Amino acid sequence: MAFETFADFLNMGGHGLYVWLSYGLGLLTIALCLYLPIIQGRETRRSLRRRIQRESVKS
Amino acid sequence: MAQALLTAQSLFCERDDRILFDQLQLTVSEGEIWQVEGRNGSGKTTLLSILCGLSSHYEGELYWRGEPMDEVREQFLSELLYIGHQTGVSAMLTAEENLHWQCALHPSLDASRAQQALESVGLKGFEDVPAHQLSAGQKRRIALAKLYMSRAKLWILDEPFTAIDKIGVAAKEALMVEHIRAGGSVIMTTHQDLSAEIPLHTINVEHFASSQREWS
Amino acid sequence: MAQALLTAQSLFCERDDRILFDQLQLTVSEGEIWQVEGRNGSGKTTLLSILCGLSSHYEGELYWRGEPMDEVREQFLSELLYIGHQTGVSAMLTAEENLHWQCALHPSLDASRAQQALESVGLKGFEDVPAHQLSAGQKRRIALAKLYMSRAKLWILDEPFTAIDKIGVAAKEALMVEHIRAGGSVIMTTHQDLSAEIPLHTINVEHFASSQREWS
Amino acid sequence: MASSWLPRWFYQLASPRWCYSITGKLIPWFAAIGGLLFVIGLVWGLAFAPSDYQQGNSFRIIYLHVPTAILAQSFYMLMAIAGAIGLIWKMKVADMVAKSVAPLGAALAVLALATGAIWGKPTWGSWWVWDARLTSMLVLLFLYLGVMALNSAIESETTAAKSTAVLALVGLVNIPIIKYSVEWWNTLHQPATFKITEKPAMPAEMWMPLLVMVIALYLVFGLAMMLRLRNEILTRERRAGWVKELLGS
Amino acid sequence: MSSTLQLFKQTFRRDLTLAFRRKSELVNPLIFFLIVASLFPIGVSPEPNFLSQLAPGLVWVAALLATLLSMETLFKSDYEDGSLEQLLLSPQPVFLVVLSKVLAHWLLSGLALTLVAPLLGVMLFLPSEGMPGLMLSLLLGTPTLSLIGAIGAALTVGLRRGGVLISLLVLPLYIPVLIFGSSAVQAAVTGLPLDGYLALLGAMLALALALAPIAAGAALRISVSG
Amino acid sequence: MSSTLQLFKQTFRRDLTLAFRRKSELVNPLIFFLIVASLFPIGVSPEPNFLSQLAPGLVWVAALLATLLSMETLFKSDYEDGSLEQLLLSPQPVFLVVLSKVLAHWLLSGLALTLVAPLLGVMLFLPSEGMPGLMLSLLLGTPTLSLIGAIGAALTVGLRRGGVLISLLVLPLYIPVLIFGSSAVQAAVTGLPLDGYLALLGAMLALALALAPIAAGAALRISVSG
Ligand code: HEM
Ligand SMILES: Nc1ncnc2c1ncn2[C@@H]1O[C@H](COP(=O)(O)OP(=O)(O)OP(=O)(O)O)[C@@H](O)[C@H]1O
Ligand SMILES: Nc1ncnc2c1ncn2[C@@H]1O[C@H](COP(=O)(O)OP(=O)(O)OP(=O)(O)O)[C@@H](O)[C@H]1O
Ligand SMILES: [Mg+2]
Ligand SMILES: [Mg+2]
Repeated sequence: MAFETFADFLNMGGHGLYVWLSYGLGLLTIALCLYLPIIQGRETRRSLRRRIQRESVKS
Repeated sequence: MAQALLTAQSLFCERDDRILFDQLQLTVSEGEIWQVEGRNGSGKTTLLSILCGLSSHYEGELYWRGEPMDEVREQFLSELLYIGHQTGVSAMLTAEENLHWQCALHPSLDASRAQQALESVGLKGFEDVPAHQLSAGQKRRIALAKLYMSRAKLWILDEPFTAIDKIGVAAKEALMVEHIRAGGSVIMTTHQDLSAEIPLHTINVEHFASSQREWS
Repeated sequence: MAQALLTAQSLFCERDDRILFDQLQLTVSEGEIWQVEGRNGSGKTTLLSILCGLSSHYEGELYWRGEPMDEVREQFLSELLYIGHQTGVSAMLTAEENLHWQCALHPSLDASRAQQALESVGLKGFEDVPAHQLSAGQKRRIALAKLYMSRAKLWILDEPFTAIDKIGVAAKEALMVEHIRAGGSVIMTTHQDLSAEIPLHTINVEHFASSQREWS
Repeated sequence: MASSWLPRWFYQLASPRWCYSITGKLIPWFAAIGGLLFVIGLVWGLAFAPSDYQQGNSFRIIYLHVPTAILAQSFYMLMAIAGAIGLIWKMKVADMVAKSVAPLGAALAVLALATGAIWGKPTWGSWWVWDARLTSMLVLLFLYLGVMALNSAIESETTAAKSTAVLALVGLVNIPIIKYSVEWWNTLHQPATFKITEKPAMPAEMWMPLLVMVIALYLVFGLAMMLRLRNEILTRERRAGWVKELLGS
Repeated sequence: MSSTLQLFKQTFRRDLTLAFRRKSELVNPLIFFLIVASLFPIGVSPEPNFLSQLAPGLVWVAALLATLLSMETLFKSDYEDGSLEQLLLSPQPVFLVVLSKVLAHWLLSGLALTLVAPLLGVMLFLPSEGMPGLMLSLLLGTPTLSLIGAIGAALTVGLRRGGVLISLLVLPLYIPVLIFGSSAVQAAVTGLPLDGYLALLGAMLALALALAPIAAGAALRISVSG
Repeated sequence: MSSTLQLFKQTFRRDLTLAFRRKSELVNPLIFFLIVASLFPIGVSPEPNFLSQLAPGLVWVAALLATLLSMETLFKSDYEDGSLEQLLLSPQPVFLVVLSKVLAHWLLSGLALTLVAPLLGVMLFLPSEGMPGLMLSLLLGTPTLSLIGAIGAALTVGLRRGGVLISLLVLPLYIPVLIFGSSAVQAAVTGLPLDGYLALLGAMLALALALAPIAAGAALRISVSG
């Protein structure tokens, strides 16, 4: 453990803002990169399913 | 007698030292269909764009309902429907969006009939396809849909049947007859034969081509 | 029996989830004129551009003189003349300049006949006018002049008569008949009736529109 | 079509259906291992790795900065190669891979730039300097943006795929030139102490978490890529029987 | 009257739709702006000191070029597909449509540029005191650029390859905007008051707003009937 | 073989004719080049010292932008009037036509720019020792710009409003040319040897000459068949 206290950990020797900002950004981006395709996938599946139903009704 | 709508007097037009027509007279009255005839390059398109005021390469007088055109231009425009070689259909917009803007431009178009007009020209199911994904004929049909929405008195149509299939042509012909029955009139060009039932007045630009003009 | 030139087997084409045609078969032999029929938007232009290799939106096989198209593409191109909706005429160049470049592109065009071809399409006197100063029909006539210079075996023409006057249409029809007499062949679309004397084979794309296709 | 000397898996990969099912099987593994390594690397790097004698704790940004920079570059390579395969062997799946990779690569480039910029403030005193590495990363981002813009500007999927493949390949040829020119042009870079080429200077406790993070991010972004790829496969193969079967039930 | 308002709204919506349909169109002036600005550190010198001296003028020149480039397409496609003919045959006032098109164009270029300008400022080491001046001057100046550009676009629309001609026509007219705009930023950087420059930019905007749509309308009429 | 040479010559002549028919097209890249360069003294600072520092890079950036702007029209009108279809249906190799078109384009942009560059140098107080370096680097660098630009033009030709997209695609690829070009000028100004830079520019030109026409030809085929 490189830090004595949790406050030290947050403070990062005065560089807390920079470290946490970049990790925050990083986590956010990674989360978006995973989350967006998942909801897009859900949307695609739903619309494709609707289409298939429509077509089976038609024929 | 039917009222004279558009009158052209002693029209003269020259392009590159070639006189296209001179002393051309034309009076279009209510209830008339005029076909402008002539070979390729004889000046039909030129004549139409002069008549509707798009071109200023001419000499002579134009009257709308008997008044000099300059004075009643706004009135004239509000009673005119023009479809040229270039139809004014934006390739990136859908049929519906195209018609909407046209309606905003021309108050004489009845926006509430857009849906029905698209159906009449066989574009049902294609309303929301961008025009550039349509075939040549379908693209033109978007412009022709305006005929079904128009309350304009005078239609000026430059080769409206280009790329239109036979069923489409027949439908447009019927529409024109309906339009003149209601007191409208049409000036058009086409190289195709029109159905024999249409009461047709013709004017051949080539007859006005040779001239012994006095140059002042 | 005349030799088969272009053969298309089980062509399939889909646009925006709409099947334009499926299992389309076509064999064009020497001495035949084929007219592709169909209403606006049925897929005629699409078919022609597939046949001449401009579009890759299809499945199926194409053969030229019995050999797979991929292998003899160069040979095929050197025997092909294609005129599409867009005719390949540069607006800023004169008729002559346009034809010169076309001749350089297509060795099958006989450059020495350019002058005569322009005369035949009625552009004598307009040889050195930039194309954008010509009328719609005259512009198209520049492209059609290539028909008079062509030594190509197969002509593929998409609505060649658009904007052409009646005299012009009759002349082009006569030319086609001459071309097939000499063992050539033609694939074309048009919405106008052709003169009854022309021996015509027809194929209607709409007949191939519905499909029971198995998707792999 | 492709000639027969290529291995069998290559053809299998060419089948969207097979690809869909294999990615379906791989995803849980990528998610589990990637997630685990990511957490380990994150905790290790943020809390346990020793702080740098010169830069103090701001150097902990390295555990995000370097992996994203490396990934941004290798994803471009992946995109260009996939594009080339798609062009040459007309392999649909390769096109789809190329398309799915581009936005992720751009996101990675943005992250590398952003973390670098944030790191620059405490170390160099300014958010941005026109240094070789930075500039070539910026150019890489522009290349990604170009590919994405071109892709979205073309409606037809197949045309878009081919066009972007050509662009990505041209870019690939240029990347070494760009890198070389930029490096040569301006190497005011930070002291070389932190270059991976001089690894020994960095104690193992420092670079081990870095390695873990690199692997973790490969797995996580590989996962994101597969998710995108599967959506792409579904949309493009919507007419295929197997998709209907899959979704119909 | 309400039908003219309707036309204004419809044209505005139509042009935005057209732009949004091509997502690239939407972000391109922006990205061009960024790229041009980043060419300078690469081509000229990466030194922060030098760059911060260059920044006020450079951002403005980049904004000017970005506007100029995107200007060309303002009427081009409308001319080619015949929409302009239809516009000129409308009984409605032409200047209104021009104004509406310029407004849509500005939203997607000038306003967007204004919003990303601080990013450029950072990249070029513009002192942070200069930022408000930069944004305010761009906000007041870019609409003028769009309006003047519209006249150039209208004049050149009928020419087959007028691509670079429009620059030639319009750039000289852009110079006053450039001068006051970059001076405003410089003033902001050095801590001088910048109300004067902003007032001038505002006055030019008012003038352009009053005259440019009418001039562009007339130019369109000439281009089409020629 | 002679018919391919014939095609090369004919295409070259055709493109020159097209350019000469619109005289504006001919002088526009030049005038744009001049205007951009003169915007800087106006927008940034008129001080000779500052400008002479700016000059080497600025001239190169201006050349780059001028090339870029004129690039867009390379295939545009051919696409619109169907000439490209005809080209792709020719049994002759496409890359040859591309090469010929690029050559014609370069004559009227790159070469012309090279010839007026000294004027710019004078306007921006570039020390006269820099002139040979300026001209040589432009002479070797601008053909590369044209060749790379042709790829971008070919990729975007089918798009309805690709106007600014091409910049985005091509500018990143231009950066090495910009760097070596402006460094060569800088070296010439400070009296350092510039053979190295010129050799690098030459190498890039050779690479571009070998690859770009083929890539652009492939891109054209894709754009048209799409
Ligand atoms: C926007 C700013 C920055 C960008 C775009 C950037 C970009 C890069 C790139 C592309 C790499 C190479 C990764 C690889 O391939 O191995 C890298 C590595 C690295 N950067 Fe940055 N960087 C930035 C700022 C910084 C700052 C401010 C520092 C620290 C003071 C820094 C320290 C490092 C270190 C230590 C490495 C790993 C060593 C190496 O691979 O050579 N970077 N960065
Ligand atoms: N670029 C495209 N993208 C998507 N769909 C297209 C595209 N071009 C054409 N289509 C579709 O393909 C169909 C066939 O078009 P095509 O141009 O082949 O018709 P056509 O038979 O030639 O009609 P016309 O008689 O009007 O010329 C049209 O319904 C159109 O919707
Ligand atoms: N912009 C122009 N500049 C100079 N001359 C022109 C221009 N437009 C047309 N012309 C000339 O005017 C003549 C008539 O052209 P117009 O387009 O009116 O013919 P048209 O009768 O409509 O022919 P088509 O049947 O081919 O459509 C042509 O011979 C042409 O040479
Ligand atoms: Mg006409
Ligand atoms: Mg068709």
